[in-house]
Amino acid sequence: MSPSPLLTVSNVSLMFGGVRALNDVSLEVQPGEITALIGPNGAGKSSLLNCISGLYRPTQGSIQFHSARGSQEITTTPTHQIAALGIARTFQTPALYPGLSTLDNILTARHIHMRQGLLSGLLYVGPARREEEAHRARAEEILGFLDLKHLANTPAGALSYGHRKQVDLGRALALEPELLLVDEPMAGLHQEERETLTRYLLELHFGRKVPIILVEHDIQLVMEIADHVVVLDFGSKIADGPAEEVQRDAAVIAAYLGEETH
Amino acid sequence: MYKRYGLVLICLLALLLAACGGSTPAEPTVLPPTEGAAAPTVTQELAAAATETPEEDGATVGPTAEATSTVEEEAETPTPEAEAIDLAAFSEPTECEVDLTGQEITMYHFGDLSGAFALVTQPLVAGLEDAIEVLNADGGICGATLKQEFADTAGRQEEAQAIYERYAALDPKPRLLLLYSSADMELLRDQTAEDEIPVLSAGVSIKAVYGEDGQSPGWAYGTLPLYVDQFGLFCNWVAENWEGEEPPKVGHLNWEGAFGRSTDTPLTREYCAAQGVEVVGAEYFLPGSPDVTTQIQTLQASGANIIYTTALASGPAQVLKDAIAIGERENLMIAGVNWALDTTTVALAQQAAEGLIGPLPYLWWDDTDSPGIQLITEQWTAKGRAPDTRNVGYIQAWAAVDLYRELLTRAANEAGDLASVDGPAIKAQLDELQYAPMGIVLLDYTDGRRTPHNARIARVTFTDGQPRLEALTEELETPSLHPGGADAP
Amino acid sequence: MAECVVLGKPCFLLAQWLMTGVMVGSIYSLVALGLVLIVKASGIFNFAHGYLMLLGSLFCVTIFQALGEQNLWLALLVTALLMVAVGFLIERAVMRPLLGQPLLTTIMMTLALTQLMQGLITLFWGVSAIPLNIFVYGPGDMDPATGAALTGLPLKPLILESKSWLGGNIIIKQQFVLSFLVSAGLVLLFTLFFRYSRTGLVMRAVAENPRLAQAVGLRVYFTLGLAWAIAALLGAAAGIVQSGGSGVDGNTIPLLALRAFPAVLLGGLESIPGAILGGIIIGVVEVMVTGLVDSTTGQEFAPFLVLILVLLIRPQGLFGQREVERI
Amino acid sequence: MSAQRLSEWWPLALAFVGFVLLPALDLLPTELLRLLASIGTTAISVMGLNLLLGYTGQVSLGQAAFVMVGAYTSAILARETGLSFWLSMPLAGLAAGLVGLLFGLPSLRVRGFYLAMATLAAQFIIPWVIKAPEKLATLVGWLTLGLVHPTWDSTLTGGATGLQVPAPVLFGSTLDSTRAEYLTVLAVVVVAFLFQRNVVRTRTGRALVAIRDNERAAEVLGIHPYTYKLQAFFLCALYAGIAGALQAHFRRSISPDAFTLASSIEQLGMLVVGGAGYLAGPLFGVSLFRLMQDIIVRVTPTLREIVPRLLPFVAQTDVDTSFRPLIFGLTLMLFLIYQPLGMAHGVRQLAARWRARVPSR
Repeated sequence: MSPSPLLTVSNVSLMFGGVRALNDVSLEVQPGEITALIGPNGAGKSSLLNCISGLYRPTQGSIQFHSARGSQEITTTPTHQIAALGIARTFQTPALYPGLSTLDNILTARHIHMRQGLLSGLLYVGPARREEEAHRARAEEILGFLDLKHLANTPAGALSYGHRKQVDLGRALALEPELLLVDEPMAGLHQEERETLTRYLLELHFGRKVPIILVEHDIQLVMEIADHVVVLDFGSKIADGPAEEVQRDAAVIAAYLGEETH
Repeated sequence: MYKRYGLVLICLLALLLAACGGSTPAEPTVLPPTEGAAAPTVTQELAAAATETPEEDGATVGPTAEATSTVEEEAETPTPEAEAIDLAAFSEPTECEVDLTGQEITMYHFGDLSGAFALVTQPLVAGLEDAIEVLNADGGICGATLKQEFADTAGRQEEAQAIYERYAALDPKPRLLLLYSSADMELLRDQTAEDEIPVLSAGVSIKAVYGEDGQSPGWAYGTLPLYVDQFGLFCNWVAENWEGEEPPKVGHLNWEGAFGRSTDTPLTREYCAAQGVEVVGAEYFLPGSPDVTTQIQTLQASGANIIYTTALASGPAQVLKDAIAIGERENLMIAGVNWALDTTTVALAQQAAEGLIGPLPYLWWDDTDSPGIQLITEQWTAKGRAPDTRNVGYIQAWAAVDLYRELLTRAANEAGDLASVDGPAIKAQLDELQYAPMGIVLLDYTDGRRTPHNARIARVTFTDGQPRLEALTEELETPSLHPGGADAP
Repeated sequence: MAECVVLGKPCFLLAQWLMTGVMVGSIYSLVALGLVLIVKASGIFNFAHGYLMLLGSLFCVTIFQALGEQNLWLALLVTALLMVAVGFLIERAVMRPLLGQPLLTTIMMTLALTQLMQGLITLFWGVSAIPLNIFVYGPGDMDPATGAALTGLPLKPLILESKSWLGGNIIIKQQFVLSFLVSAGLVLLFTLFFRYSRTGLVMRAVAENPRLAQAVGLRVYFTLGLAWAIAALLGAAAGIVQSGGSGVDGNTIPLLALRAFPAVLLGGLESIPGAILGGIIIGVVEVMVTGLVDSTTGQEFAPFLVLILVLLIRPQGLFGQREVERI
Repeated sequence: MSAQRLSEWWPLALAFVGFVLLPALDLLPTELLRLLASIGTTAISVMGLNLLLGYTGQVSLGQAAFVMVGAYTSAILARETGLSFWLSMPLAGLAAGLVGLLFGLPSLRVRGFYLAMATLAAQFIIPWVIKAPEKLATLVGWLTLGLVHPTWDSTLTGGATGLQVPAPVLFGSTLDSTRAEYLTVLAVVVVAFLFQRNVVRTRTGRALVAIRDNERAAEVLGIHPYTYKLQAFFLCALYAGIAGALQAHFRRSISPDAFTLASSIEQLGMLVVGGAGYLAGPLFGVSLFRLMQDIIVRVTPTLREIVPRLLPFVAQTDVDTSFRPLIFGLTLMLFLIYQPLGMAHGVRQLAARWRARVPSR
């Protein structure tokens, strides 16, 4: 293992009322790798993702993020600050802003990179205008990467589900993240859409070296693209290692793969 | 599909309400008319209205014309009993020297017809309608037909402003405007002065009539004694007639708002103290507050044995009922501003209103000697008006119409025609007015005072279960207690 | 005898204000109960509650007078039936088309309902104030006009003898005793209803997720209609208790409903005991501040200050459950 | 140019026409100018509400109270310091904005109608303070344990009776004509509209919409919801304050009874009917309701004749009194059921349908 992980999750537990959603989970994410989180429904995959992105506060344990700007404890950091540190995420059901155009949806994610405030926004002259235009160009670039330029002015509410998933990804990219959390990107997509999205993920991984935590049900996809797989079951980690290794793990087969194949 | 039914059901709701509520507006359980006039049922009222309506448009024949002529006679030759009220001396109408036949005069007025003042103002509108009908049947103003135009502000200042602007923009501008509430008058006083439209205001806070400094009358004329003057008169009366063992001490218990806050000023406190009547405190309550017992007890704790309330309708009713409900009625004299002494209070408080006391600056329905009141009662009965219109508003309306006639007649006589009678011309007449419209209230603006300055002290009593306002005094001169007023300490 | 004085006020007055506060609070509680019930059963915060109160008291007074002011119980029964009908109508006509719409839309709809009801009430009853003779001047008073005994409760205070130890007696308005008893009875009734009756359980399920409830075969529309009917009934109850004191005045009753809103939030929005306790606390705060500081501060400021404090410190209210938001 | 752009630009075009027609203003009836000025003043306040409700998704029941803060601030500045209206107006906006910020504080922890309740509190507390500032002074004294003893009293605010306010002065001439009022209001409306548009289409605006549509997702993008909600409250109240200042100086009299909850609710209704979340929404909504009111007033004499004949139980004086809330309520209901996105949305749909037709020709 590499000596300097990007993200360290140590002994995280999460309680909802009396229900234990996560139980003493620890894992490490290495820079430049795709880490996959798998497990049956209700195993706690999304809960863990939510803990990392700050939407849930772990009941116990800690999460550390070691970015280029230094290490930081982010266990109790507010969500928006975690985003500002460079952790972006997508949602299982894309949470786009239906009233805004595709381009504006992407631009929304440029928020942390922009400086203009209320007053300069009101006046919209000089630097404010230049900044706005620069970021608009950047957003268009991302749309170009996702081949969505033709939809730039379409309201997000009018997009197809597949396109919405892409825009959601694009929006996460617009943050220029140091770590990207992708929550079940393939859920609800056709084969063709899956292939497109997989292509973008791989392109991100190989082209831009963006480290990714991927929560996914599609075992085949996970085994194909993940460098490192973590298996959760009933909130506990039952396996952790390179894809091939995990695939052979007896406990995983019993708890998860066995269940999947019957 | 449910959307399709939405409208239908709203209509059904309306019909249900109609079925339940429509047929019985306020039965006349509280205040049947005095002199054996049978309480009109709703159906009679409608039947009457239905038969009368076509005749209205026609000639000046019919019962209304008769009724008017009687009164004209009586007004011109006062009966011996009427001499007891010196108001009658000022109620001689001016003769016409011009013929305005064929012309039309519009009486503009607006105010809160659906908010907190509605109970007083709605009967006012009804009264204006009846009075104008009678006036027109009797030949109008030197032949010109009078009509009214009014609007409802729902007690909202934005509305009052908008309506005023609409009226002020008319060509020709209204010659005279009638407003009901202090708040509206306060809002519009500068604007009316600028537009040169004189205003008769039934709301008589100091600021409404005399402006912010209390000394700038502008174009506003009150139709009642200032609320502070009324209270001053009350203090005078208490000073002379107090029989309690402890010295008289007044606690104010008023509605929150411009109206409620208009009575208690440093000047009235000082004036009353000089008469030997101490004001020991002022408490306020919001319309809709379920309880005023705490305020009553607080005032009592500071020594008050008199509660003076500047509120109307449910306000005084609640004060009266709460005083009884805590068993303190016998220990307190409860008094109020003229509006508190109104029918609506008695209707709501019923027997609990017994003994409510206060200044009464106009004749009342019970002053059956007065020809003016006789006419009004007669017309009220003939028109089949609902019992809840038998209040101060209805009386004031008749007075206002008579005043309108008088002012326009005088101004037209002077000018020779109607066209040159404008706001300033009416103001000139108002400034030297000394007239008691219908013999009901003496409007005397000759000494520079912008409000009437006499009233009686009256009390609510029940005889044979019928409420009436019993006058305890003759007409008395009120002090003048606005800043700069003659009696201001 | 040494006068008992605390905070510069005689003890019996302080005790009196505390008692008055509880009793005034019981009226707020009654109003709050109607508001809470509709939140609990359909998730809607009903700004039109004040007009349900007004409508209820107008129905009651109109029928009471039509019956010659002789039979209050029959008038109350007929009023109750009419209010049930009104409740179902409101659900059917204006709330059902909004099922599944955002919260804001339903808030706006109840505000629109306020205007509509105000208009309709003015159209049919005018703006007159009407006495409702639940409380009459003295015990056994005769109506001097007819000679008939006046029906209704005598307007006589209950006096708690406390002169010997507090320096004065404590006096309670009968209207408040009535509202207190009505509130207490209704609270018991609805607590049992929600806990034990099947309809109560269905109501909770419907409020949670109407679409899901529909899918599993619950009678969603009927249940929501019933919730509105109950809210309308409670509105009428509060309206009648209040009008019994000061008469049916179309301008003041809807204002009273607004003043109960802090009570609802203080109680925790969905909690029946919360509504009651919230109402009483607001009542006590209002009356104590009225007594100790002054009446405007007590009525306009204090209840809303409590409201702001609740929102800042404990937004879920006294009895509300803090919701765990799951994504 | 898309239909969206068009529907957002037309008010500007209209404003342009309004100015160009300047020399022709004298030909227009004063009544019309006053109506337009009144629409404009209300629209400014509703634009603020639009930023809060339409773009940020937060409800306010206290807009009239914030208008009140603006009106009083400007009036007091003008009276006490003789400050020019052109300075006191923005200061009034600022003061109202800060007060709005204060009442927006609970938005940290509560949403939906909990927040509506906080603003309802504003609707009660603000008039209380204005009627009796000495009570606030006492309160401040208590809270600071006697360290600060402000000496405010009601002579400053005029207490329950309110204040007279001087008319604005521009280059030595007093702006007290309807024409001057119309032009001033028009100018402020145009600036307010441009600001609103700028805010909405830039960083802040996108953050507001992100919070409205999905607060969690907004946080994940690094947007701090609380900061932006507070900004929205500030802007909303700022607009209200500007509207208040205009109202105070052109009406020249203000009283604490004039800023009611009913007016707050009416503004909400106007916004929803006009189209919350659309730039043109406030102008549409305010115009519709003001015109409707105007029409009702104009037909009232006729209604007073007809209605009591059709519905015999209706008193003549109750006709317009009941019709106004009735029609307001019904209009709002119908919009909520059939067009919950408001007039602006309807216009946009029509425009889209129109454009869809064009190529087929």
